[in-house]
Amino acid sequence: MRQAVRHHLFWPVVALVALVVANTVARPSFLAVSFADGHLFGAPVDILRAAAPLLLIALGMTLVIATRGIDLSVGAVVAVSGAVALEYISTSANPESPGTVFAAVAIALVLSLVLGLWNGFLVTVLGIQPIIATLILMTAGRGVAMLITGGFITTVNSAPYKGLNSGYLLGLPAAVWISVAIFALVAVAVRRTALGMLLEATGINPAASRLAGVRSRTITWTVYTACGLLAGLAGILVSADTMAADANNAGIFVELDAILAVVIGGTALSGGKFNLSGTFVGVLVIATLDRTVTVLGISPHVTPLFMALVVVVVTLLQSPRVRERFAVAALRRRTGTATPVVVPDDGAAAPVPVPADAAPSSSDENLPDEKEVVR
Amino acid sequence: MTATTAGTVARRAPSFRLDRRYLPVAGTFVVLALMLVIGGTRHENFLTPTVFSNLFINNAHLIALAVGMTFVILTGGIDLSVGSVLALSTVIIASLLQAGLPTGVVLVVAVLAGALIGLAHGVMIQGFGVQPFVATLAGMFFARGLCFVIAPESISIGDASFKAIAGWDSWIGYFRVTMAVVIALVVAGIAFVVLHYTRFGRTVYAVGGGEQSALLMGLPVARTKVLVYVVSGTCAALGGVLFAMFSSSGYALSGVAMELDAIAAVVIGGTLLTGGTGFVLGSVLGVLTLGAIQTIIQFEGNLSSWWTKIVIGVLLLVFVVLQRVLTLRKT
Amino acid sequence: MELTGITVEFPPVTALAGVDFRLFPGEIHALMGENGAGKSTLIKALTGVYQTAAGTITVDGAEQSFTGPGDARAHGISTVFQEVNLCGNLTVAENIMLGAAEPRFLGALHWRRMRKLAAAHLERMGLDIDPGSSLDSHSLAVQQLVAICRATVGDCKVLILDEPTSSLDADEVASLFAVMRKLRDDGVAILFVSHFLDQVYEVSDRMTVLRNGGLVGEWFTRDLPAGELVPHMIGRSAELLETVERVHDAAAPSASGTPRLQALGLGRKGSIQPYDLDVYPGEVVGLAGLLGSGRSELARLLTGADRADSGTTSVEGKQVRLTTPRAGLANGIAFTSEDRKGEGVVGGLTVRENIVLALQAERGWVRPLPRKQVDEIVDKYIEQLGIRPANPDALMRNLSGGNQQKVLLARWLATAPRLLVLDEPTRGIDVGAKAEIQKVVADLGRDGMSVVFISSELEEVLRLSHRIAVLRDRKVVATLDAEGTTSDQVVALIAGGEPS
Amino acid sequence: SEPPAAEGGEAAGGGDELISVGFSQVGAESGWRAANTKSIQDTITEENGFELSFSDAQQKQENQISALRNYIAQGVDVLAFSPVVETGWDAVLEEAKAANIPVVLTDRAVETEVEDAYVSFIGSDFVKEGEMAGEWAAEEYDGEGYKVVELQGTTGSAPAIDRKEGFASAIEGTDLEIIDSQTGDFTRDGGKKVMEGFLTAHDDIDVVFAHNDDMGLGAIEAIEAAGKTPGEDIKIITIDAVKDGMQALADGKINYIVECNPLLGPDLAEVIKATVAGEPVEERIVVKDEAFDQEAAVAALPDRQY
Ligand SMILES: Nc1ncnc2c1ncn2[C@@H]1O[C@H](COP(=O)(O)OP(=O)(O)OP(=O)(O)O)[C@@H](O)[C@H]1O
Ligand SMILES: Nc1ncnc2c1ncn2[C@@H]1O[C@H](COP(=O)(O)OP(=O)(O)OP(=O)(O)O)[C@@H](O)[C@H]1O
Ligand SMILES: [Mg+2]
Ligand SMILES: [Mg+2]
Repeated sequence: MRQAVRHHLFWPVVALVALVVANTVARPSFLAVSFADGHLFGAPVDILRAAAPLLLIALGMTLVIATRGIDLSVGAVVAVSGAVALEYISTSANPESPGTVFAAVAIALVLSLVLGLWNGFLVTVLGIQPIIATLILMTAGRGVAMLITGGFITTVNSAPYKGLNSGYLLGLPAAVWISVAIFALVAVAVRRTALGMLLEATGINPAASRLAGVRSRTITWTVYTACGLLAGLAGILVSADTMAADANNAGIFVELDAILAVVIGGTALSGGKFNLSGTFVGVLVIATLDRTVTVLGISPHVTPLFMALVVVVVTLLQSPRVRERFAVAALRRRTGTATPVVVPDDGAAAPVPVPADAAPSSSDENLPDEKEVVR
Repeated sequence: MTATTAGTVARRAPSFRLDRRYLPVAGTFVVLALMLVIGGTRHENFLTPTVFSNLFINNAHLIALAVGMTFVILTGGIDLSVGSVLALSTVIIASLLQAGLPTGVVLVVAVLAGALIGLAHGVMIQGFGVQPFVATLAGMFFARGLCFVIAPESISIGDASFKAIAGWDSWIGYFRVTMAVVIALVVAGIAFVVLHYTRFGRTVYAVGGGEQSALLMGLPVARTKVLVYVVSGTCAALGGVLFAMFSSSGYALSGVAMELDAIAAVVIGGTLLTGGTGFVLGSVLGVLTLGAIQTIIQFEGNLSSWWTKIVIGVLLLVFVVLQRVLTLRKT
Repeated sequence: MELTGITVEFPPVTALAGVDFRLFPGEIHALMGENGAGKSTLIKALTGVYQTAAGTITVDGAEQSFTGPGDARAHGISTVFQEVNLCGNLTVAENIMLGAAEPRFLGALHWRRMRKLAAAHLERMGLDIDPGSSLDSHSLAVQQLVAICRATVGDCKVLILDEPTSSLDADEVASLFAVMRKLRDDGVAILFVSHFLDQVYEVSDRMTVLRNGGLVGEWFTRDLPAGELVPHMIGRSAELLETVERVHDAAAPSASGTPRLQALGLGRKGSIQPYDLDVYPGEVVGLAGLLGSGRSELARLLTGADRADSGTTSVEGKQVRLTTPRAGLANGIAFTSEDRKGEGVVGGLTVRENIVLALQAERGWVRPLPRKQVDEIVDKYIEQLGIRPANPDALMRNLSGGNQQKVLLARWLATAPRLLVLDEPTRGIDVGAKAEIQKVVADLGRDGMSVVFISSELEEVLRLSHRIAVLRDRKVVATLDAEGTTSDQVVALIAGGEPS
Repeated sequence: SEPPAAEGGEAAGGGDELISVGFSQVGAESGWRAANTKSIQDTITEENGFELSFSDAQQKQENQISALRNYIAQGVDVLAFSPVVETGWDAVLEEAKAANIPVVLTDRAVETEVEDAYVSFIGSDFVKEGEMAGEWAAEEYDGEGYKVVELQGTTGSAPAIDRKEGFASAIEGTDLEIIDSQTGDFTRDGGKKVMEGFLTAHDDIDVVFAHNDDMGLGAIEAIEAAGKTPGEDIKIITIDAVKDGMQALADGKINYIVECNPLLGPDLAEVIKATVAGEPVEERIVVKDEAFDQEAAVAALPDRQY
């Protein structure tokens, strides 16, 4: 039990379970998943699909945060990527052809990659603080997206493109497959290679890492690029969801959600050690929370209050202090109140003379008598 | 004059150089001045006292926000709630005035509410080790939610004494100052004194320089960290007062994303987000910079909505890069 | 002051187990023990940084439990902790005065008086630096002196110094001791930690020895010769120490043929004047000089940690451009910085990861070291260097200072460099480990690795090096053969005499 | 108080041929707004005798006030703006009045104590729009016991408040019942997510009332994903009548749309010209909002511009 409480996933999972329970109480069929014409239907599937883009973004964000950075521009990249892809499809001769869709996706991804490169350039080469460096793209990027769509919402009809999000494979929507597969891929790439460790080293102590020969700059740059690319992919999923590129609203405030997911997952914003499985759970918590608001029928006026409450409770439970208290309580229960005193076993040849006398009672004595110290 | 004197002067020269710590602020100042001059060459009515006064009048509330944010960022924290707290403050003021409470009481209540939210942040961050980003994000949701609960619709302020205070203005030469500007500048002045001439202020810097070190130096780290959030909350609420004066109304949706402006202003003003270095007057310059960018865009007058965003981004970029180049050169 | 039965736990580690300790007014009391024995922990427990699991602290007969260093200080207990714990972004004056007795005028800080007071305090320590300058702009040694200066300000009944001398050279140590003696004569109780036995014997009146978190005993310094002290500390006999004496009595490698590394006119404006330096295979070159004489700068240019703006470097006769540490590593040059905390330790990673970091960085991220190989390397160095706790999964930041240094050394040894540049590698290391490290350095030389060795301890430099480069005022003033050179000769050079 | 000296030459508007207009737009938050901006930028042109200074306030009142102040400083002939909020314009309107610059409002009204603060307000009546939607619903569905869910616009925004109010008042007394109401932030994505939630929470939804087309289009996606048929299993009523919405209406996925006309440019041009010429103008110009059912949509679709 104590082990479980100490595990970094414990509280995020508890939060997730609590939300699911609350939903199930309000709506007993919440967890029910039905199967019809090869599709799974039900709230859990909806939640997973809605979580897919956030999962990708939070994944990139985790890596960026590990280097002590932050990327505020992900929402703008989502908008740009969706805008480019849909604009390309809508102006192409044949929106329904897979070739067109492939080209659209490729263009969008390349563009997001470039945007990620740009962020990385500002942060690593020019040495601009990440929050400001990415704030630039956060502002300008949405302008670019609007420039592409002319300020209107671009809509298209293209079955293959729609399939990227809502196509079904083995009963689950494509978006879920794509995001989970990429998540797993990146997680493996980071954890099964040395990248994760070098990333953490860079985030914890850049100066020391540099001296140890770590290519901190390249790594940081790569991470921003990856974050841009992942956000771009998320943008494709988002635009394929509604088949509309809304330059103004696509991915708005998603950076906050992503950061929140990362933090709920137990990764510190101060960089260093990161925790991809935690991010995964964090994303599910946020997606479920979004759904909970509607299922519980919370009035829009108090929705923000509710969100605040949940965030406070989850983060308080996760806070080191509270965890410690839980752990100590568990320890007490196991061992009784007295903390064991370990007597060191010193196998030294020399006897161990511990002063036997009490300390001199008066403190104005300058030095203790020789007697008091047993040789 | 002999060669010796020349030699002495030459060797002395480096000591006239600006202290490294002031470089970012100086950089901001130079680039801001440049920007204004360039704006002035492009538009006739740009470099006028009116425009300059408006820069302050329109951004007084942001100055208050940025001042509070400076304290937080100097300790290495961040406060995302300021925009929402500003809105909450305007809503409290407008609704209480509507209910007929005296102006003095209302203002005190509004500012206290901000301070309390700040205190809650401080306790969460210091007492429970919650990360500032998250604690204040929760505070942001909370304050915004409270706004909607109190009054989802905008309420205009009709109270005579409040309007009298808000409407007070005076001319210093050709420059107009309003009450809000006076308050904002006084707040900035007080912040300057507090940061540089009190133990609390120096502890703020010390905590930013290294929390562990400050703790081992025996400085009251915990108290300071809680207090900076109280300061920020209070300043945000004061910003709300100024915004209520500026707009004579309270509205739940005001100040959306204003925290980003405040953070940007602080960072542009030369404060490092990692804490420990920066000046509150730099933050004021940062606010003026953002205001100047807005003004330039408004004077351009033919930018479509998207070009506006792009140009803001580009100007921000130019600014940050220039500042960076200026500071790199001299170090 | 008296401590009884102090126990400190960092589950699962018990850092201190029921330690008793007494400190009397007007004495200088040395706290001795190996790296990781629990000295710093005892100090932190006593000043309220760590919570004690058991035990009592009595000050002037009254039981106390401090909430933190600030509280302790208010009760007259000032402390200088092991790692320099000051705020680099503040001025020297602030670092000295803040929180203690900062002068005020109408409630506001009185900056001018603060500077003046700070300058007076600095002068007492024999320091001539501008109190208005920011602490960052000074070398580590100066920072350490400032930290000590801070501790002596104000009403202080107990002064605790955790390895204050680790980065000081002989002169500064002497003036520090003078200050300490004066304070003792004024009735201040001083607790002093150092791994330099001769310093301990020079200045302390009494000593307490810790081992493995437990108390070994308490003695009058004059009653316990070094030969007996060391076994108490390390639980082994002192034979080890002797093996290091003149380790390279084997013939010095011939200084002919192609130098492994040759620097010609290497320099950087504002940091060090152009210098020439050759290092031959198997050779240990020591750098001697005063604080701020530019030893660290020389080393940094040599390895690519800093970029030189003049001169050339050749490795094995081939000219190379060392612009980054990575380039240095690629040419088989490794560098450990003197700034352990800032440029060495990656605190949030484990010991294992810290050890393999450089090796892994060299291989690139795509090819992770096989787990088995990692474990082999890690086990080997934990064993060889005696890293405590011997747990590869321990977090680096929780290791004691000396053990962190050993881990860093392991990091570089693991890359099997051809030239190892060590800037103050023995700082803060206990006698046993120091001997171990010196032995490693000597062995490395014998195995053909070249070493550039910087230490503030002249004896050490003389003992280990084949050749010695002497620096003064950021200039290499002489290069000597160690054979037949006496420390007096070197001191004369350092101080500004002509080479004999 | 007063400035120490009168400011140089008063902007002598009459000298030029062109009428200089300073227009401050709310932002670019939706396709509707884009159409609105385009309409204004396409009519207030030099060919038509205007010189337009346009700025986008990015949904921030402070930006808008600052823009208006700068236009006053520039000495434009006429000020026009779509206010972000209803309140808080007294000071700047006062300043405009002091500078003798007439003000025209578009799209949204203001609440002010300044007398004769503006010459005219051109725009739709949001309450009326809500009412029209409600009336149609009442007429079609009264007596069926239908359950309605509402997709609100951004919490606290004027159109969201007014449309909600209008709709609620119109269905009062019928057996239509609003069983749930949540904000979808005027976006497709928001509409879809909230509708998914509604579908999880309620089995018996008959009608969706969305405060704009985009949320309605999002709801369609959600309904389809849940295996139901929008327009039949669940009826949809929206407001705005942008092209995509009209298309969906024509396709039978939406049942009824109340128009909210963004093409305010021509009206604005007229009002400005009249004001400058000193002719009287109407204080409130309500743009004609139509409403469409499926047939009307099919007819109107071919020449829908936005
Ligand atoms: N915060 C901590 N968490 C876990 N373990 C710790 C922590 N601080 C110290 N320790 C452990 O306690 C033991 C004692 O460390 P301490 O720093 O007191 O040693 P020391 O005697 O000062 O050694 P050195 O001479 O190297 O400075 C070490 O084994 C160390 O790993
Ligand atoms: N008198 C001085 N005033 C200001 N800074 C000094 C002074 N002397 C040295 N320094 C600082 O110390 C550094 C040079 O010392 P460096 O570290 O190279 O010396 P070192 O010989 O390695 O001594 P150590 O490592 O023992 O401190 C420079 O970075 C310089 O900023
Ligand atoms: Mg220690
Ligand atoms: Mg050095």
